[in-house]
Amino acid sequence: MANTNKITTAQEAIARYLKPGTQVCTCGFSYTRRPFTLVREIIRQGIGNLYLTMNGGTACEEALAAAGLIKWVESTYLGLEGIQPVANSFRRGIQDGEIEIVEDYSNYGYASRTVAGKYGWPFAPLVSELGSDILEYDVFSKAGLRGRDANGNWIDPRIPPKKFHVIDDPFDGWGLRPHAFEDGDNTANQTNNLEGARRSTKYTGNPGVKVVLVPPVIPEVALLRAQKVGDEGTVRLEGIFGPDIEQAIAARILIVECEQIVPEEELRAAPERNHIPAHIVDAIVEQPFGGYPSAVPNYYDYDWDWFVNYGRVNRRSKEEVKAWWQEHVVSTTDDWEYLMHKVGMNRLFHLRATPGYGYKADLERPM
Amino acid sequence: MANTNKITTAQEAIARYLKPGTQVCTCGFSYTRRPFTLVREIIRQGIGNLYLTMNGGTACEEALAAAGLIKWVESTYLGLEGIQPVANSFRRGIQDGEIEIVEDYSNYGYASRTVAGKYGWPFAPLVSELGSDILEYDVFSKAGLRGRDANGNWIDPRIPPKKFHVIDDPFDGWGLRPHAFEDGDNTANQTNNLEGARRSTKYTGNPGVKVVLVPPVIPEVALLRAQKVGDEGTVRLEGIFGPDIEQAIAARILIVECEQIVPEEELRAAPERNHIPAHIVDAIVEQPFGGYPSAVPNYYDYDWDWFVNYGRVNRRSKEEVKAWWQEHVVSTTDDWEYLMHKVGMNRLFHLRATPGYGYKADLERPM
Amino acid sequence: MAELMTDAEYELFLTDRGLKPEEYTTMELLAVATAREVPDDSFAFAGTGLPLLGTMLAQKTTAPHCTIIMEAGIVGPKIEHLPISVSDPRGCLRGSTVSNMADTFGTTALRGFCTVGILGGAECDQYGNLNSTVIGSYWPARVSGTGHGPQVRFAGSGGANNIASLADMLLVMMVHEKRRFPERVEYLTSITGLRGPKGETRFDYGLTRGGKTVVISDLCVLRSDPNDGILKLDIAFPGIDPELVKENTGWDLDISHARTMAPPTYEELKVLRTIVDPERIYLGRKSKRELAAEKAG
Amino acid sequence: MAELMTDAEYELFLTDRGLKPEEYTTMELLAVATAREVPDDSFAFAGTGLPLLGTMLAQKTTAPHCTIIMEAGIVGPKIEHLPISVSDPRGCLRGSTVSNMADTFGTTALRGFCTVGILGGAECDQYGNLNSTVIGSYWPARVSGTGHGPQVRFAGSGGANNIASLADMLLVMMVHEKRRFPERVEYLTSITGLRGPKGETRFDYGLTRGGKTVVISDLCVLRSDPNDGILKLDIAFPGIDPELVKENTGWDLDISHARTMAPPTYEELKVLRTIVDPERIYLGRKSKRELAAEKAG
Repeated sequence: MANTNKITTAQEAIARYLKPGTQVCTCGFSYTRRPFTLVREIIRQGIGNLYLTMNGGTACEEALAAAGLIKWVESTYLGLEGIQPVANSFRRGIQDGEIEIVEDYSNYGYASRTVAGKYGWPFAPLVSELGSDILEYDVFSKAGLRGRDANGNWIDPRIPPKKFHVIDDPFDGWGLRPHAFEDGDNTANQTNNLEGARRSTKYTGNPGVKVVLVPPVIPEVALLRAQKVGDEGTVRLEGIFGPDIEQAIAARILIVECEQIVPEEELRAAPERNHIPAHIVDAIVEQPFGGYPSAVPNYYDYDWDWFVNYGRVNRRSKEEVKAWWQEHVVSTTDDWEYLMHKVGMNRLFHLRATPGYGYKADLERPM
Repeated sequence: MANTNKITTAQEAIARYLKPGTQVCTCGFSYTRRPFTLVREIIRQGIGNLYLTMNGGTACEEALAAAGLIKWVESTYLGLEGIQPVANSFRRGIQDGEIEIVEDYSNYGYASRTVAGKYGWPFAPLVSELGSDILEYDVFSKAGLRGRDANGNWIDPRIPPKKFHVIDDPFDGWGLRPHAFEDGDNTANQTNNLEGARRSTKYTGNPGVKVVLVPPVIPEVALLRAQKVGDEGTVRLEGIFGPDIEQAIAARILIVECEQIVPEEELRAAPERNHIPAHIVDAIVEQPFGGYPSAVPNYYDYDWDWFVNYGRVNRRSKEEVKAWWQEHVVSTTDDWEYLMHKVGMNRLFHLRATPGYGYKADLERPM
Repeated sequence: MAELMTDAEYELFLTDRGLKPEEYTTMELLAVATAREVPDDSFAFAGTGLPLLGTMLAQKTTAPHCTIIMEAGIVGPKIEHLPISVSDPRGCLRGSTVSNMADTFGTTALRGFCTVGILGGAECDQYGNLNSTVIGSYWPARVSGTGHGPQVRFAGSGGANNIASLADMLLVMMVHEKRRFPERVEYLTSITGLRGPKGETRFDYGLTRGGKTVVISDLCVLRSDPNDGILKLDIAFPGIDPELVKENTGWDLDISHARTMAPPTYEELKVLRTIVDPERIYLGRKSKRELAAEKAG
Repeated sequence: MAELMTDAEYELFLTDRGLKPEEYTTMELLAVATAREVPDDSFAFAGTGLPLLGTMLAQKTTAPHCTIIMEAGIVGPKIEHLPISVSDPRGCLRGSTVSNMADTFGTTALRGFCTVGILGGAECDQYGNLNSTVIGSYWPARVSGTGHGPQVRFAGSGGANNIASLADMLLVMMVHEKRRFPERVEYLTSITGLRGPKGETRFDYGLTRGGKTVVISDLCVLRSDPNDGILKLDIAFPGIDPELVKENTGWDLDISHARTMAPPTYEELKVLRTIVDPERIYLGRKSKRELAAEKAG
């Protein structure tokens, strides 16, 4: 979109771009740089039946599950990782059927799909998932949601016609490492059974090196948190990128929340350090501390205590967990109110990153 | 390789890793960040019969051609671009047959090959080159250099068994933009004839969306110039990347020349700004100003006068051009001598970049 | 780029350089003709030289929302000094992002942002297809059977093939000579228009977008006919007789609907001269036709 | 990481925390057993928790040239504070590069740098194949025909499938219970060893590397037999009777070649406690077996 008038509020951005059932990609990864301002706004507005897609779902997605807003999910991991690992609302939603569909990928499979999405490719090649049940179960297909209808239109244009497609490498494994240099390859690979793999007849019925082609991820809307965004939309990320550069660029609509909107000139002084060009961004929301309780490298750490506490909250009944989110988020009018009154300035400032570390080096982490 | 003892000289690095006939990838792009210290050292050592591979050959490659050191070349462009565009030594070498083989790709085709090389993929998908003669002429194949010999070994393990392989997209163009979102795609594409392309029967004989699979680029040795390299090998580039991150990582051996070797800690303070991990690098050569006469962003500009002058030199006879390189490079013992005595400190310092620009803002550029 | 100078300053600028406000060189004319074809809001893939001159002029006149893309990986730069290479650090200045070629053609063009591409070529055929690779047998010495390579080797595709493949609309800059406008190019580096014995289009070969071609030569503007894909004379440059164009074209050029170009305006020339190429790196050059005329004369 | 403290300082450290130099918890034992399996010069793909504890311990003892890879895109960090997530900024500290997951599995692993992977799982079968996805029918409600989803939904593959696919050698961390060691996993999230009715190996399914599996449970170390691919008891932990291991395993476990583990050394425990996890984030936890025993008792 043209590089003007993208600056808005979370309320307006969510109301404008999300409808019940929208396919939403929540960016960031695990405990880092999650778009919590936008996710909390979805919960406030109660936009439901969402089709979530992301490379690893953690606290953002657990929150949406607890609020009962997810219908379909396409992911690789649904949990809370290190501190209290079980995403109970998610697990319960899947088990009791409130979440209708879970389509499973591996992290690499999904990451390959985002690479294809970024580059505009029809697919990306994957040398993984072979032999596993990830390639055996295809939920969208069983649900009749893949492919074309009687009129030749996509049944659901958001869903690729196939989960994957295996071919025999037309280059016969020539490109794989270790590679057949005349005097060997100096990679760290200590094993090589390419010859064995060349004889494989699975999937294609013919002997050959198997390559799994995976379709791109093309989300309707992606929600991204960044440290700084230029006033025309140029995005620069600090710390690990997660899947964000790829999936944000692949999306049709990209909403970016950030610690600070800065003049484009600041970021454009070193364009090689920017990650998403301005024209890809549709809406910019400034909300300092809005990534809380996740970590935003160089700004603030994750709130260990929040996660420990939430690991207790989410063992309660469905209604109690939902009530907790109502009380903590839905009762607030916006994220400033949430951050100031439900979290508190003291706690937020306490989490600020230690210079030279990117996180709070002396954060206490009791269980 | 282990992160120790990589620091060496251009003499030692070239002598150790290049033999007559080695496949060499010259990194950098056009007028920017070319590995001239290493290329001049190849010319000094006179290592010939080289198999050059790169995404666009300009002054480095013209120099090697003028010195008569190139036998095969795999590239996308062979010229000198803006100032005096014809790479005469290259052109003459191809025309008179001294350069035996030129295998042509497009920039995007080659770039896709480097992406595959970086990711370790067996191939990358390309939606380009279709309909052109780039897909019609395959020189390595006509020369009998592709595929396997009677014993089942690669005839030349550096050459992929096929130049390309076209398949019908198993996802039927689902991933291409503009994409069939329910209410349209907001890309800048104003044309869309995906339906026409779906009916194409070229290459595969079947109607379908054509995708050109291209094999990776896996050079035996890559030569890269960087601004700064950590003492264990971590590489950070400034300014445009060119094809370097991909092809440098894809190579078996990577030699990096740089303006300055710095303590790893300096670069590791912001690892997301680094581009090549230490373990990929085999040799590090420090040579300030060694990218001359190309531009090294934030350090110095290209030497316009060198290119204007060379545009006159290379119109002379083959022997005269070769003699010019002898006099300017081969007569020097190393690049310090070349830079100090053939170029001169005044000229080098005159080219230093203007802060805030990355190049010399007031460089005079008379024809 | 610098602020536009006052008319009084411009007068001095012209006097210093021996230029006149109402006279223009061939290079200036070509830059103006190119600029007029660049749509506003476009993502313009511009090579260095005339393509970039034209695009920068358009951005400063009729296409202020045009985003410049340079194929080495540059998106949306705010250029102050004319780049002479697609990787010139001048082209990166205050870009939104700069990265690499896989991004230019993938993340930008294939992902959906490639409205116009601007290319040159050694040969251009009646369908706008381009040869920038070779004349006189393609095969290099190892396989040519002659012991030598082609008669003339040009630079090769570079990104030309890809820009031609992916752009909605293509502008082609050419020197207008009969040998450069053959019915068929000798080597098809970049497919743009129709082609082939059965009238196959680019879509028949699997390309999914584009097909509109405009050729800007040093004599005229040719435009592809949407019906048969053949380039027809649309606009003759001031003082150029359509018959001259026809004589210098290798196919039977339709000149029946030719218009005459409105000369470059005062404003266009002023922007071009004072902001786009004040060093006259390209504007000061003579066209190949002029050089040939000098040599002959 | 911090410098190693003196023995006198270590004594104080232990006293402060109520620890003894010669006693160790199950978590400490497991971290030591894991560390002993990490080769030097390896590129180790370590998840958070015990895998990372073990890898960091190895790096500080027997595998000083081990490069830690964390799947969110981290290469070669110099960690000072134990990360609790694969994207924890603590894991990025002084990395050589940090980028993204496509790079972890592509640019690092597939490109040729993945010697050892360290994973956990809900189920591990006799071939070392892992289930970390689901128990009790896979299908979710929309297609299950029952109106509800699976009996127990776990987190899913994450990067486990990919690490198992690409690593030369795989270390698997398990709680040793019969239900967790079935003959066949219910859902095959990560293929590691042999499989299938015709004895197909991972290579028969197209994987090109790997195949060596070591399972570290809270009772012992199992190792895959290169001949039949089946996990056999290699090392029982101090005080663990091989028969107990067999009883807690869902297949007919070969315990005939069992050795006994040498207990953690003073030095291993010192490094683990004072440098790797001084906060005792993981070392202070009880193992699932211990928690279950507490609950039962």
